[in-house]
Amino acid sequence: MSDAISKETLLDIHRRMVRIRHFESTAGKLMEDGKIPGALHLYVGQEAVAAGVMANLTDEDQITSTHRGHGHCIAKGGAFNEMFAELYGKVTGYCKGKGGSMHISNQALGILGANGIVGGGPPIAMGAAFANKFHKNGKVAVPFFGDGASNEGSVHEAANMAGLYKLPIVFVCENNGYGEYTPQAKHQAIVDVADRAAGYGMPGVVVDGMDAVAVYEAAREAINRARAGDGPTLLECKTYRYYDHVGIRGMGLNYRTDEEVEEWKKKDAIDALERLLADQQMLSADEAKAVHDEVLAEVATAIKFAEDSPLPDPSTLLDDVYA
Amino acid sequence: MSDAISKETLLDIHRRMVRIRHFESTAGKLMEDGKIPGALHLYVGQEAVAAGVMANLTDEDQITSTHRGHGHCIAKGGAFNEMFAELYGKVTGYCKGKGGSMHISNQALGILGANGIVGGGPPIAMGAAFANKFHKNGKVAVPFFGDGASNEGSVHEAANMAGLYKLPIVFVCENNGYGEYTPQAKHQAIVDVADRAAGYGMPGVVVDGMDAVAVYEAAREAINRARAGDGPTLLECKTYRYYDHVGIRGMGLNYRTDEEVEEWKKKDAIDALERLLADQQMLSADEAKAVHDEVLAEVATAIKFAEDSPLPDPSTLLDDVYA
Amino acid sequence: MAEAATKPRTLPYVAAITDGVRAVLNEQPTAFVAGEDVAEAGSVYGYYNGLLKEFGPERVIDTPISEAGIVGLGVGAAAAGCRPIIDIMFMDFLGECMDEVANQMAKIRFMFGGNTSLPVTMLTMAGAGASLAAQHSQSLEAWICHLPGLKVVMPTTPYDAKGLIIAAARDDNPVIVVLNKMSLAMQGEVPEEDYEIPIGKANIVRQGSNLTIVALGRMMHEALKAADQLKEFGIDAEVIDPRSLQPFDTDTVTASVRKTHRAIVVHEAVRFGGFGGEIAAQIQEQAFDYLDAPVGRVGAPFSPVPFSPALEAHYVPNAERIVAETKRLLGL
Amino acid sequence: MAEAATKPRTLPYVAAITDGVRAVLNEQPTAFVAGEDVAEAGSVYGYYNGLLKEFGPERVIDTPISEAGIVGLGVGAAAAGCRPIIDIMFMDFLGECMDEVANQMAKIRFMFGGNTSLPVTMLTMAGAGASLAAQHSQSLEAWICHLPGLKVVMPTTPYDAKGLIIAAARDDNPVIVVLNKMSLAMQGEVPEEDYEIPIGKANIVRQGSNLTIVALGRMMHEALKAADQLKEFGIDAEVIDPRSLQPFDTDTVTASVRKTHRAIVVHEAVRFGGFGGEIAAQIQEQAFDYLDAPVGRVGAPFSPVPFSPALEAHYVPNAERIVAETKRLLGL
Ligand SMILES: Cc1ncc(C[n+]2csc(CCOP(=O)(O)OP(=O)(O)O)c2C)c(N)n1
Ligand SMILES: Cc1ncc(C[n+]2csc(CCOP(=O)(O)OP(=O)(O)O)c2C)c(N)n1
Ligand SMILES: [Mg+2]
Ligand SMILES: [Mg+2]
Repeated sequence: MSDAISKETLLDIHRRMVRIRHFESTAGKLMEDGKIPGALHLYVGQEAVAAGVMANLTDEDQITSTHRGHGHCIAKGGAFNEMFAELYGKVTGYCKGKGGSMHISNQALGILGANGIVGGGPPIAMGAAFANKFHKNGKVAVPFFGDGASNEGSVHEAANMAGLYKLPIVFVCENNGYGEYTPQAKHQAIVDVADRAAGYGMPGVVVDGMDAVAVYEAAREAINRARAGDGPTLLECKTYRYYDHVGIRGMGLNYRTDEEVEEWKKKDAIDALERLLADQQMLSADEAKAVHDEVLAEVATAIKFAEDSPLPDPSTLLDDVYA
Repeated sequence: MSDAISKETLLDIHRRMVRIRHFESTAGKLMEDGKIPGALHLYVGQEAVAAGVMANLTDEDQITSTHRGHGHCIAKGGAFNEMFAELYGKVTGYCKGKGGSMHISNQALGILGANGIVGGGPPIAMGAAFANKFHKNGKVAVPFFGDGASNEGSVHEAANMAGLYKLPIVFVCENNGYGEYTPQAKHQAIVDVADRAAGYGMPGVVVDGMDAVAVYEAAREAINRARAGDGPTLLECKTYRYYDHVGIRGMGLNYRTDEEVEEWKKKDAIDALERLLADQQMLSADEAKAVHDEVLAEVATAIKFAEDSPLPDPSTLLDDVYA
Repeated sequence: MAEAATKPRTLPYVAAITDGVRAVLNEQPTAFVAGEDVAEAGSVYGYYNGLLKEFGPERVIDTPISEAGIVGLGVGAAAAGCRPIIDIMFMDFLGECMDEVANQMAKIRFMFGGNTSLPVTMLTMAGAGASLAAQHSQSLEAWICHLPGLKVVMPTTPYDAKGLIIAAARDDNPVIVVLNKMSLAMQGEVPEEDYEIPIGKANIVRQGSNLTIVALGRMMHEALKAADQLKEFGIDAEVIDPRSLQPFDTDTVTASVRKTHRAIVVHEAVRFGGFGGEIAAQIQEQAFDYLDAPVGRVGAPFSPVPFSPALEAHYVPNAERIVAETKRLLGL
Repeated sequence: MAEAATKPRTLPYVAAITDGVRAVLNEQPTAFVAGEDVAEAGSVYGYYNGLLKEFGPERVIDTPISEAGIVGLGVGAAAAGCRPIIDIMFMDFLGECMDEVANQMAKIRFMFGGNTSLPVTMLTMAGAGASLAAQHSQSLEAWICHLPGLKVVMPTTPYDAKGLIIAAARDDNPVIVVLNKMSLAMQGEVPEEDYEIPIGKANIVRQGSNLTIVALGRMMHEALKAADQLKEFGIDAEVIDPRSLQPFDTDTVTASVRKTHRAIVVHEAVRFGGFGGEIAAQIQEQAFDYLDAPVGRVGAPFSPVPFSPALEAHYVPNAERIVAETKRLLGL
């Protein structure tokens, strides 16, 4: 925690987190109630990462997201109406219903795609960073990826090229301890994904991903470094997802204990930030509640918007295949 | 250099190196004279790596090789007749002429393929090591790959899985400073590929690849470790190829200086080993010459064998597509 | 070799897969299963459920998310004396491992002059219809049928799933078994004992006299429905399930068309450039003089698989589309 | 847009490629070339020779050996406002980057509801005949023509190479330009100024009256030779070079077959499952009533590309094979 961070920034980070939390828990219920089709990978628990990183980015900076992409989209400024509409497969959604949860994104917000392919984003973000350097436009690209994704060859290739070309990019690994139902210890022989940074000639930084302020500060440093032309960083955020891999209850497998989940919830990033904000007299309990209420109202409005929106017409199927 | 290495072993390593040197320089001339079709990637300069590593392996241990695969094949016990015949595309070749230089290999010698795909071998060697562990047969698998190949995603995935499963495998990176015409500094931001080992939970070792004894010793340690069930090692051998990427003179590009080539030749591994053997009274100049002469005679015989051998009959094309 | 029929039980397709894999693990001491979340989770679709417990962690192995690594594991282990079953969770992820599949697994035996054999079986899940969008719904069999050295099978029923998996695992060549996610709940008879569906032999699932429908994978069931609907137009359709795409049973298909004089080929994959082109081209070549109408093809439109159910329902071929295309072709 | 014809010069195919890329780099300030050994070495086949010097290291970029990374570089840079030309040295290496090609590059625009366009051009080298064996000789266009969202072109002459590269780079969609290594030395007229060969338009390279030969890539030249040989059998062949496989100019091909009543499709790729199946299927569908014989197909046999020249000569299709197949089909 640093007093160099303004109240405004802290409240901004807080709001991003609260927006993610309520969007996601509602979306999860709607999926499990059969109202939203397909599979949703929810971000609840990991909010501090998206919020802490994104608070350092402008709309012009690019990110690539993952299958667990709602949180990134929200933190990057995504509007609930278009997001819920997309999850519902409606024509008013960000992708006109063609993409759905796993592809939710909005180019205007600098989101170069959520990606159903694990490891799909980093090479694309690397390419965007290459373009930024080419254009000398000062923009930074941030690929988010999981601990599981770190074992994909595509991530390796992207990281090596980023290190080689000293690109303005920050690789954010959200290590939530699992790839689907497989714990980290069963998918790699290391504890810190950040240990791989040295192999690409970039710094590797580990940060507590349940601490929004810590994430914000570490990301700020890495992003400033990238923007200044000093090259990439691999920023690993240790975090946890509260829900199952897909949906809330998901498949109900016994791959982790309830105790483990509860332990992590004690470190809840929103609670922690609210305690901090209260301590610093920046946000009273009432004010915090008002934020939650506002967001919940926004969720309700957006669901109505989505439900009232029309489905895409089959005749439009081929419209967006080619420019 | 260690006095723990027997004379027999040292002479064995020496002979392997000499066999590679003469095979390759002759093959290169035959290619440039248009007698051998296709493209040959020659191993001259790097002999200490193949010889030093392979002197620790049995016929039962497996290797995977690369596009620059003749040296590995010879050091693993490959016979000149079948090898030259393969390069000539003759039916008497190891692969009946179907594979050629880039695929030269012999299952009976534990060679699971030379590979025209850069980075193609390590996942296969990892699979073989997995089978060895499955069978508890004490065999070790050794994938050879270049500095350039280390940037392929496939190598990353194979290394991660080997570290995870603690497989009996030794990744041997032959860092000859170039991937084709691109110097290492222009393909990765690191100097030692071995720095990547930490990211896979395995030791990374750098050794002078122009010193056959050093390679032998480092490989012995890594192979013993693997055989004992203590998991993989990444062994990086700093070496150099004297000829061009393809053939001897190759494309005649100016990607490296004549001085650089000459500097490396001063460290020639065969010369160095012969000096050592002479110093230790293990091999006199006359005896060394006899080895070279024997090998040269073997080369001449093999070329005649290859030239006299029949071409494969077109009717046999489909024979080996399916078992 | 014989297709067994005693001790019938009814099982869903998902359990028939398990049963086939179990039979292989029992029969072949060097067989193992490796893939993402195949062990503890029993796969995301549950088709390996219970096998970890039955066979232990040395034979049912969770891997990292590394598709090229997984195929390499299978190829290398097969070259070194095992008979691996590897799992690529969604067929779409062939993209991550096409080198291992196309340049290594398919070609190794040939490149090395026949001195290696590679008894690898790959299971992978194809198909649209579950609102999983563009990267988790594809049918990419056209990529792999074009690769000499591979065999490719597509089980359409629980019975075939078990029998083709056993046949694939007994084969000394790499065989890719393309499963369909929308068929997982389908019930069917599955004998308890082991049996093989011979690879390379098509199945005439419905006899008919004046139209041959060759339908791949799940489309076989849609073809049967279409055949029922077509009766009212005087069409008595024969429905053929090739079961095996590589090798492809040209003879059975050709014989049928020589009898019926009309043919239509159906698959879930994108129509343009799909495997249906190969089949249609073969039919017109082998049975040209017998054809009373052009060979029709039904497949997905030329777009990625859309997410929205409203679009996806329109995207995936079905009985209605088969009927409509038949009517168009035959001028009914 | 017009195909220019002034200021003719004779250039080899290899230099026509350079000329096309040079034109793009001159015309498009955000275009760059990236790939393995494209800069200092000018590519292993020399077709970027001189461009590093002309355009500098910011626009002609050597990459690591990382095919997925290279395609990702192109896709991401295109999404972020550049017009990249990326090079995949051999078409066989599509295996290393099929996810980036198939699941990202081809689908991004669609998945994101049309809010992105991806002006990426990929150049890659196909073709057998150089004793480069199974992993450096393939023609894999069937994989990429089956992918909605991509365009695919195959220049067969120096003139087309320049014009199609310019058209590809001006297109706002991803376009894959499939080059042929055995054509590099072929001479042909190449105007100095810039011109486009329209993507999606086939080229009737030889008029004929009673057989249509549709020949892909280098096979177009073999088809011309075959056409000469066929004259003595009373066959006056029309030869069509589709130039663009996706979109495919069905109309030109169909119109030709309606005139000639016979067709044969030729490609270097393995015949089984090749793109020829799509073309043959389309022809029989569109021109069924006009056909006097089945549509024939010539392609490589069902094996990986062999190394030995003795086998490879037998493997790669040529004029003799086209003639033989035509005679067989037409009963001559
Ligand atoms: C290439 C690829 N392989 C496998 C999958 C299936 N899959 C979806 S999410 C997932 C786990 C990803 O783990 P991680 O990267 O840690 O992200 P997390 O889900 O924990 O956020 C897997 C294996 C996929 N979508 N893409
Ligand atoms: C997947 C793949 N990409 C590119 C190539 C082309 N190529 C052949 S050798 C080579 C350089 C390999 O460099 P390195 O791994 O250092 O091995 P070296 O040639 O130095 O022995 C390249 C790029 C290839 N054969 N396979
Ligand atoms: Mg995770
Ligand atoms: Mg090298």
